[in-house]
Amino acid sequence: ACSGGGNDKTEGTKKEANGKNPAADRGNEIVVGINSDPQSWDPIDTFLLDWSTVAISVFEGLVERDLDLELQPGLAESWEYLDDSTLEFKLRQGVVFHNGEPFNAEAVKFTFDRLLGEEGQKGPQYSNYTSIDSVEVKDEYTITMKLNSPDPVLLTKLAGYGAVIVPPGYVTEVSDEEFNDKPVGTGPFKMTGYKRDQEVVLEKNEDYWKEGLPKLDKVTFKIIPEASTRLAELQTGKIDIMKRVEVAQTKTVKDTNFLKLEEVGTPTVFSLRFDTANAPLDKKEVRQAINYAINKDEIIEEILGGYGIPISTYQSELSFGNNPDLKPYAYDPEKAKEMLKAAGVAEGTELDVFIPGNDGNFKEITQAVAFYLEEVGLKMNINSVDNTTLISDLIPNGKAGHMYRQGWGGWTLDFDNTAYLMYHEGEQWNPSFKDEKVEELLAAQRTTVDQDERHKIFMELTTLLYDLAPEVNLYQAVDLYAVNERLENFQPPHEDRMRLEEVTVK
Amino acid sequence: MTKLQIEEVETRPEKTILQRFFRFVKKNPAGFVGMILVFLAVGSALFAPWIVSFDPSKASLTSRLDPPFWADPSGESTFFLGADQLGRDLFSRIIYGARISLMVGFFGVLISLVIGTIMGLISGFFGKWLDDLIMRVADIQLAFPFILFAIVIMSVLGTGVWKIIIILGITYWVGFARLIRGQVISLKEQEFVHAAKAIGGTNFTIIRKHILPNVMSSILVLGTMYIAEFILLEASLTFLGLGVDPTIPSWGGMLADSRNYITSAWWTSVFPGIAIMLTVLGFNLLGDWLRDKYDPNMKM
Amino acid sequence: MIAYLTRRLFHTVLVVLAISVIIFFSIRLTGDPVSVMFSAGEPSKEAIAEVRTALGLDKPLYVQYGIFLKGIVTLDFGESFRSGTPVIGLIFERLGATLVLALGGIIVAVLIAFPVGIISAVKRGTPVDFFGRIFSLIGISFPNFWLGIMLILIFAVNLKWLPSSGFDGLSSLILPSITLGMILSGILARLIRSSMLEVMNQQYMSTARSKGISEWSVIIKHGFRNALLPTITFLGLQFGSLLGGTVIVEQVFSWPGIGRLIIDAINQRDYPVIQGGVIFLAIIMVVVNLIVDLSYTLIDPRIKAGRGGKS
Amino acid sequence: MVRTLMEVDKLQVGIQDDGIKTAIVNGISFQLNEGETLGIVGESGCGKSMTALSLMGLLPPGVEWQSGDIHLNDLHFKDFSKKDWRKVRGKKVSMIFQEPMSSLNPVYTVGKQIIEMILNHENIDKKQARARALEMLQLVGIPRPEQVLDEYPHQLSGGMRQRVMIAIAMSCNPEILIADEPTTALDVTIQAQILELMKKLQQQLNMSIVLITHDLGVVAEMCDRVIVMYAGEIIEEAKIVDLFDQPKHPYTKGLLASLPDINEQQEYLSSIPGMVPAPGSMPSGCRFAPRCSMVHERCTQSPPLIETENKNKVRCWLYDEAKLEVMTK
Amino acid sequence: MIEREELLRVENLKKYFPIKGGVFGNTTTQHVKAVDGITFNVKKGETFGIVGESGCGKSTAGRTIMRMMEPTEGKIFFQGQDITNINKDEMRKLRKDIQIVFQDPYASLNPRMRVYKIIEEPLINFGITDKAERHRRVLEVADQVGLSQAQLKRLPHEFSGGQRQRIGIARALISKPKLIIADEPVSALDVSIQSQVLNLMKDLQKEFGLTYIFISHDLSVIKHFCDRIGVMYLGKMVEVSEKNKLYDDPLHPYSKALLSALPSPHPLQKKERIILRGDVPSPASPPNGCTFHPRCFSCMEVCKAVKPELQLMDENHSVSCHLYKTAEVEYV
Ligand SMILES: Nc1ncnc2c1ncn2[C@@H]1O[C@H](COP(=O)(O)OP(=O)(O)OP(=O)(O)O)[C@@H](O)[C@H]1O
Ligand SMILES: Nc1ncnc2c1ncn2[C@@H]1O[C@H](COP(=O)(O)OP(=O)(O)OP(=O)(O)O)[C@@H](O)[C@H]1O
Ligand SMILES: [Mg+2]
Ligand SMILES: [Mg+2]
Ligand code: NI
Repeated sequence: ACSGGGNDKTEGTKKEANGKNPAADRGNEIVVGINSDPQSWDPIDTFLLDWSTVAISVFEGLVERDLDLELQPGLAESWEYLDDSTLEFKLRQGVVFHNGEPFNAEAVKFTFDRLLGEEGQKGPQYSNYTSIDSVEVKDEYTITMKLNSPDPVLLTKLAGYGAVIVPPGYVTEVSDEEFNDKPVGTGPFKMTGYKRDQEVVLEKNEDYWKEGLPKLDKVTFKIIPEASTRLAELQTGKIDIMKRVEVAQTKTVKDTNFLKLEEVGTPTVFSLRFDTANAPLDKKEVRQAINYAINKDEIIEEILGGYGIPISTYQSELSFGNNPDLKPYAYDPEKAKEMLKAAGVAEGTELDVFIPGNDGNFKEITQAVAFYLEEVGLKMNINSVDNTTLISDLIPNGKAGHMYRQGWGGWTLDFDNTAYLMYHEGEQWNPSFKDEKVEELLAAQRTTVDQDERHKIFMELTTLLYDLAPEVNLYQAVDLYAVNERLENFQPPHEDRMRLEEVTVK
Repeated sequence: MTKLQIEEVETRPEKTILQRFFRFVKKNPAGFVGMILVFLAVGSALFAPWIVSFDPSKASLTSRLDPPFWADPSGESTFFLGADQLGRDLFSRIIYGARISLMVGFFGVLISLVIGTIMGLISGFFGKWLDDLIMRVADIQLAFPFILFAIVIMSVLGTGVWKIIIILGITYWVGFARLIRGQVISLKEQEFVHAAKAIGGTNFTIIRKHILPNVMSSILVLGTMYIAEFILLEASLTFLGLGVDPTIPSWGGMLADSRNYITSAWWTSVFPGIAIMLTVLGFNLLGDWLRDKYDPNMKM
Repeated sequence: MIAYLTRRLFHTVLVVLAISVIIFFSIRLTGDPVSVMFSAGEPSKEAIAEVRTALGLDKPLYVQYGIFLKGIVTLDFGESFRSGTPVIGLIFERLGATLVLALGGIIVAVLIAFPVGIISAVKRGTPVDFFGRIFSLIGISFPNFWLGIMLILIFAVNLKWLPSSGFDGLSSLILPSITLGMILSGILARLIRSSMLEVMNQQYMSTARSKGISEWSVIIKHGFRNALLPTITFLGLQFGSLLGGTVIVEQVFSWPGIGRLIIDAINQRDYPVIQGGVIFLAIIMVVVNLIVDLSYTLIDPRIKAGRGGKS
Repeated sequence: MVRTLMEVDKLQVGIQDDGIKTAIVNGISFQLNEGETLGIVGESGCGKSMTALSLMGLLPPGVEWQSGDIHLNDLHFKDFSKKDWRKVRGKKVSMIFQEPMSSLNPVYTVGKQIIEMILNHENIDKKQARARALEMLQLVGIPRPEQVLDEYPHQLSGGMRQRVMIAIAMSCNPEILIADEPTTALDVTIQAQILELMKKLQQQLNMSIVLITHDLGVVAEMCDRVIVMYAGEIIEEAKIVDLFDQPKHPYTKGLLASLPDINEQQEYLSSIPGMVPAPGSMPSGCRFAPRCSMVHERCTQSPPLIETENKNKVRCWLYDEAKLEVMTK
Repeated sequence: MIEREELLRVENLKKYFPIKGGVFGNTTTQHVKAVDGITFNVKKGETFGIVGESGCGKSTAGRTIMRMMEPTEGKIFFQGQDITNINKDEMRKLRKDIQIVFQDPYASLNPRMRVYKIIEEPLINFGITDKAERHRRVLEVADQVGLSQAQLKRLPHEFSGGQRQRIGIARALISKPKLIIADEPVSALDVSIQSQVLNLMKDLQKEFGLTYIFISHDLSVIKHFCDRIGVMYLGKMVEVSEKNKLYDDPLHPYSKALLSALPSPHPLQKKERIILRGDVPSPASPPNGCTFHPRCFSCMEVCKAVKPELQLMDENHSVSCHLYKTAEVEYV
C-alpha cells in the first residue's frame, strides 16, 4: 500500500482499559458512517466521491481500479487496441445483475448509449466520455469501442463512475426516476434499502462472480453530516467505520481501546491558487516569494497532525505525471523578503484570500499562512465564503481576490486532468493564468497515447509550472478512517471507494 | 383663630446612593446579575488592550492546544485559559472576542431596530393599505429562509462582519415592526393621542412626540433580547461556514471552529461557550428586568 | 367569514408570488448549479453548456420563471437537478420527520416552560422566580449546535442512555427535541410569565379567590386559562417556523428534515428543490398563520374586532 | 337588642419596604350588626378597598396585615390559615367588586362561574348546582336566565354583569356582603336598578352589607350607618341621618358642601383645598389638618376617636372636652 | 335675558361607525349609529350641557363637532362658517378656536412628557415660534389654572387627578379658544376635587368669556354648571331645554327617569323612583320607532312604529316624544 504519512504527536496513547466494545454483538454485518448522501444512485448523474463510497459495492465497470489504484480487469476480462481509435473488450461470462438479468455485450452497449445519449447529457458524467464515438456489439461477450479522437486516459476513465454497467432490461422497465433510488448492478452487494439522507442498506450478493466474496452479510451506510456526531456514533458502537475523521478527533479515536485509526493518502491536493491577473501576483517572483515564505512542513506537522504529504506541483504522488525530482519550495522567509523587495512589493501590501467557510481545517491553515506572510511583510485578508459560491461563481469569474483555496483530485489519476483544467486558457477554473509554453505542452500530451512520451512531456511541464508557481501547493490530503477493532481486512481506500467484499468481522 | 401651618413630614428618610443601590440589588437580583454580566462583556470589549497582554492573533504552532496552566500536568503551559488550535492565547481571544460579538449584537440590533421601528410606526399609525403592505413584506421576510438570505446577501455584497450585521439587521426588523405595530394600534386610540390631534398636531408631530416615546421602552426590551440572540446567531452562521474572518477573534467563530476539539481539548470550546452564555444570559436578564420595570401592569 | 378568507387568500397569493420572484432571481445571483455539479469533474465549457441546455437553464429567464410559476399552481416543482426525483416527493418524504421533530420540540418546550413560567409569575421576585428564569434562559444562552453536541456527549457517549443521531424510534427523538425545546422554552417561559403576571392582576382573579376556591385552582383554572391565549398564538407561529426546519439541529442529529433538504439544495444550487421547498414552506407558514388566527378567535370567546395585533 | 355580627379591632394594613412599615389602613375599629347596611365613604385612595379586602383575606401581594383582628362570631381572622380563609370566603363573607366589566373571567360561561362557587361550598351535585345558579339569576332579575347561564360575560351589558356578580356573591347565602363601589362604573338609571335589587335581596335574605362608595347620594339611599374614612383612618362614624343633618368633622362637612345641590342654584361650589396625602407622607398629628379651615394648635397631635351623642364618633379635637380650655388660652 | 350671538350650530349631525362583523372582525355588516341626527346651537358665552347614559353618543358628538372624526352626515357651523367640509389643514388651524378637555385626566396626558411641554405644545402647533413668547404664555396660563412653576417640570403621574385635569384645561386654554368642549371633565374625580375643577372652569369662563359645551352624565353637576341642556338617548337628542325648565318640568319620559334616578341628597328625603326596565339597547340595532320605547313607562302603540321628531314646546324647550304631539307644534 501507499504511504499515509501521519505520525503521532502524542505518542504512547493510553487506552481505556475497561472500555468494552459496544459493537461486539452485531454479528456478520457492519455499519458505516458517511457524511453525505449523493441523493441519486444513477451513475451518470453524479460526481460525488460519496457516491462511490457506496456504489463501488453495487456497480462494476469493464475496468476497475483496485485498492492500490492499479487498473484491473473488471467486467471485461481483457481488452486491446485494434487501432488508435478502436478498442475491443472481451467480457466476463456468467455474471448476472442483482435482478437476475444477464450481463452481456448488450448491457455494455446499452450503458454507453445511455451515457452518451440524451439522458446522459443531463448529467456531469457525459463530458468525460465524449471521446467515445460508439459501442458496437461484436458477439454476446465481445464489444468494440470506436473513438472519435485518441484518448490517452480512456481506460482509467472506464474505471470511473459514469462507465459502470447498468442492466438494460431493468432500466428500461422501471423509469429513470426509480433507478435513481433503486439501483441494480453486478457488484458484491445489492442495495435493498435506501432512505434518503438517513441510510443505505446493502445485502450480500449471493451470486457474485468473485468466488467466496463478499464475506459480510449486510452493510448499512448511515448518513451523519456532523463529524462530532459521527464520532459519537462510533464511540457508542452504533457504527463500525467512520469516514472523514477530523484531525482534531484523532486523539479521541486513538484513546478508545476498541477503535483504530486508518490513514491513507488521497489524490486530492490543496493549494492556495493565485489569480495572476491581480498585481502584484502577475510577477512570477512574487509568487515564488510567497511560496518561500510559507512553512508548509510546519503546517502539515502541527495543524494536520502530520496527516498530510508535502507536494511540489498541483498533483499527488498517486498521479501519473508527478515529478519526484521536484522538491517543494523550502521555507526561507529571508529569501522571500528579498525577492519581494526586488519585485518592488511594498511592506504591508494587502492580499485578499478566499476560502470556503465550512472547511474548519483549512481555516486554521489559512490563518497560519497569514501568519507566515505577515513575517515577510504581506497582509492577508481572509474572506471565508460559501463554498458553492466560491467554486461556481467567484473563481470562474475571477472574483476570488488574490488567492483562493482550491482542492483538486484529478480523478483519472493523470496530470492531464488537473493541468488542462487549471492551466489551459479559458477553462472554468482558470480565470487568468496563461503561458504559451504550457499551452503547447498541454496540447502535445493530448495527441498521443504513448504513455512514455506523455510522461516526458509531463516532466517538462511540471518543471515549468514549478518555476511559474501559479499556486502555493500546500499538501496532499490524507484521509482518516476510524474503524472498530472487530473488523478485519478493512483497507482504507485512496479515493473514497470503500471496498468491503473482503472485510470480515471477528 | 390662628392659621397654623402644618408641615407635611416625610416619614421615609432620604437614602444615600449606596443604600439605594443595595435596595435595587435586593429587589432585583436577576436584573443586577444581568447588569454585571453586561458590564463585564462591554468592559472587555472596550478595554481589551488594557486587560490582556497577549496579542490575540499571535499564532505559535508549537503551543497549539496547550491546556490552561492550572490543568497542565506537564507544567509547560503558560496560558491562563489554554491555547487554541493555532497556539493563540485563549484568554485574550475571549476578551477581544467580546468586540465582534457585541458589535454584531449592537449594530445588528440598531439596524433592525431602526427599520423595524419605522415600519411598525407607519404600519400601526396609518393602517389601511400601508399596514397591509408592510405586514405582507414582513410575511415574505419571515417565509424566506434565513440561511439562503445570508448566502444571497454575502454573494452580492461579499463577506465580513459588517455583512453579517447587515444580514441580521435586515432579517430581524420584522420582530420590532410587529411589536411596535401592535403597540401603536392601541396607543393610537389613547386619549392623549386624540388630545394631541385636538391641539392641532400633525401626524408627524403626533408620532414623534407622543407615540415614539411611549414605545421606546418596549423597543429597548426587545433590543436587549435581540442582542443576545444575535450573538448566538453569529455563532450559528460560523457553524454553517458563513462567519466572519477567522483571524478576528469572535466567540461564535471560536466555538464553531473548536467543536471537533470538544473531547480532546475541552478548553477551546468550553471557555468561549461560557463567555457567550454569560453575556447572553446577562442581556436576557437585563431585558427581563427592563420588561418588568416598564410593564405598566407592574406599576403600583 | 367568506370575505375574510378571500382576503387572506388573496394576501397569501401575493406573498407567495413575491417570494417566488425573489427566490427565483436571488438564487440565480449566487452561483451556478452546473459548475457545482462539475466540481470534481472535467468541466469543459461545452459540457457545461450542454448540461445547461438539458436542464433548461439556457431558456430565457422569463420562460424559466413562467415554468416555475406554473409549477406553483400545479404543485409540481419539477425534478431535482441532483437526484432527478420530483421535488414535491422529496418534500413529502421529509414532512414526517420534520413534523415529529417540531412537535417533539414544542412538547419539551411546553413541559419546561409551563411550570417554570407559571411558578415564576406566581412567586414573582422570590428566589424561586430568579432560579426559574435563569433555568429557562440557559436554553437560549448557548448556540444550538453546541448545546446539541454537548447533549450528545453527555447522554449518548458518556451515559449511553440515548442514541446520538438518526431517525428511528422515540429514543432518537429525545435529544433533538430537547435541543429545540430548550431554545423555545426560554422564550415561551418568559412569555407565560409575563402573560401570567398580567392576568394575575386582573379583577376576575380576585373574584375567583373570593369564592373560596383553592389558590392553585385559581391560578390554573382562572389565571392560566387566560394566559394560554397568547401562548397558543406564539406556539402556533413557532410551529410554523419549526416546520421550516431548524437546519442546525437537523444537521447535528442527522435528522432527515426539510431544513436539511433545503440547505443541501442551497449548497448544490439545486434550483428546483430550493424554489419548491421555499414556496412550500411559505405556503405552510401562511396557512399555519391563518389557522392560528382562526383558532385564536375561536378559542377566545371575546370576539373583539381589531384584536390580534400582538403576536 | 341588635346582634353584632362582625367586629373589626384596630386593624392595621400596610406595606413594608426595606423594613419600614407604612400603614395604608391605620388601626381602624368598627362593628357590623346583623341585617344592617354599613356605608364606608371617603375620597379615592383613603383605604376603603384595602379595608374591604382585609375582611376577605384578599390583600394584594405586597400589602400585609400588620396588626389588629377581625372577629366574625367566634372566628378570629387574624390567625387564619389559607384553608380557613377558603371556608369563610363566599360562604360567610362575599364580595362584589367595583368593575363589573373585568370581575368575571372572560373565558368561562356565566353559569360555570356561579356553579363553581356553589360546588365549592355546598355538598351538592352539578345538576343541582346548575338549578341553584338558575335560581340565583332569576333572583337578581336577569331576563331569559336559561340562556344567560350559557353565555360568556362579554355578551352581557355592564348592568347584567354586575347582577351576575351579585348572583355569585349571594349564591351561598353569605352572612355578610361586601360591596366595593358596586355601581360606580354604571349609569344612573342602571345604578338605580342595582341599588333597588340589593335592598330587595337584603330584606329577603337578611344579610348585613358593607357598602363602600364615594358617592354620598348612594350612601343616603342605602345605609343605616356610615363610616367616613380619611387617609387610612376613620374620622367619623354616625347614624345616617345624623351624618347628613349634623356632620361633625370638618372633612365631612366639606364633603357634603362640595356636592352640587340639585335644588339650589349656587354660583360656586364650596370645596376642600389640597388633596389626600399619600400613605408614605402623612402629616404628623391630625391628618386632615393641612386642608382644614378650622385648624389650631392641638391639631399637631393626633386626635382620638371621640364618642359623641347617639354613639356616633368623630376624630377631631373640636369635640374634645378639653378643647375649650385650649382655645381660650 | 340678553339675546346672545350664536357661536356654533349643529344640524342633523350623524356619525356612524362601521361594525367589524363576522367572526374575524372585518366584514362591515352593520353600523353603530353613535350619533344619529342631532341638531342644536350654542350661543356665545353660554354653557351648553349634554347629558345622557354611557354610550349614548355624547363624546362622539363632541369629537365630531371639532372634526376629530369625520361626520357621516349633517352640517356644523362655527361663527357662521360651514366647517363641515373645509380641508384638514384649515381644520387643524381652526382648532385654535375650538378646544377640548377630556374625561380621563389620567389617559389624556402623555405619560412621558413634562407638564411644561404638554401645555406648550399647542403653541408650537399653531405656529408660535418665539420661544420667549411661548414661555410667557405657558406661565400665564399655568398661573390661571393654579399650577406652580415648579410643578411644570414634573411628569403627569406625579399629579393628582384634579391637578391633571387642570393641566388638561391649561392645554386647552393656551391657544385662547372661543369654544371649549369639556367631555366629562370631572367624572373621574372625587367630589371634593370635582368642585375645585368646576369652580376653576367657571372662573375662566367669566374671565375670558368662554363658551362651553359641557358633557356629563351627572345631572346635578350639569344643573349646577350649564345654562341650556340637551338630553341624549341612543344617539338622539330627546330633549333640549333651558336649565330650570328641564329640572322643574322634564317632558321626555327618559329625562324624567333620569332625574328620578338621581340618588337623593338626604336620607330622609326619599322620593318616588322611576326604575326603568331593561338595559340600554345597542346603538348598532336600535329599536324601531322611538328608540326609548322598550324601556318607556308610558309607551304607546305609535311609539313602537313611528320615530318622533324634535318639536318646539315653547321658547327654549323642545322634546322628541309622541306624548306631546299636538297639531300646532312646529318642528324645529
Ligand atoms: N398593591 C398595593 N401596594 C401598595 N400600595 C397599595 C396597593 N394597592 C393600593 N395601595 C395604596 O393603598 C391606598 C389605599 O388604596 P385603596 O384601594 O384602599 O383606596 P380606596 O379608598 O379604595 O380608593 P378608590 O376609591 O380609588 O377605590 C392607596 O394610597 C394606594 O396607593
Ligand atoms: N371609534 C369608534 N368605533 C366604533 N364605535 C364607536 C367608536 N367610538 C364610539 N363608538 C360607539 O359609539 C357609541 C357612542 O359612544 P360615545 O363614546 O360617544 O358615548 P358617550 O355617550 O360618550 O359614553 P360615555 O359616557 O361612556 O363616555 C358607543 O356605542 C360606542 O361603542
Ligand atoms: Mg377602591
Ligand atoms: Mg364619553
Ligand atoms: Ni497504497
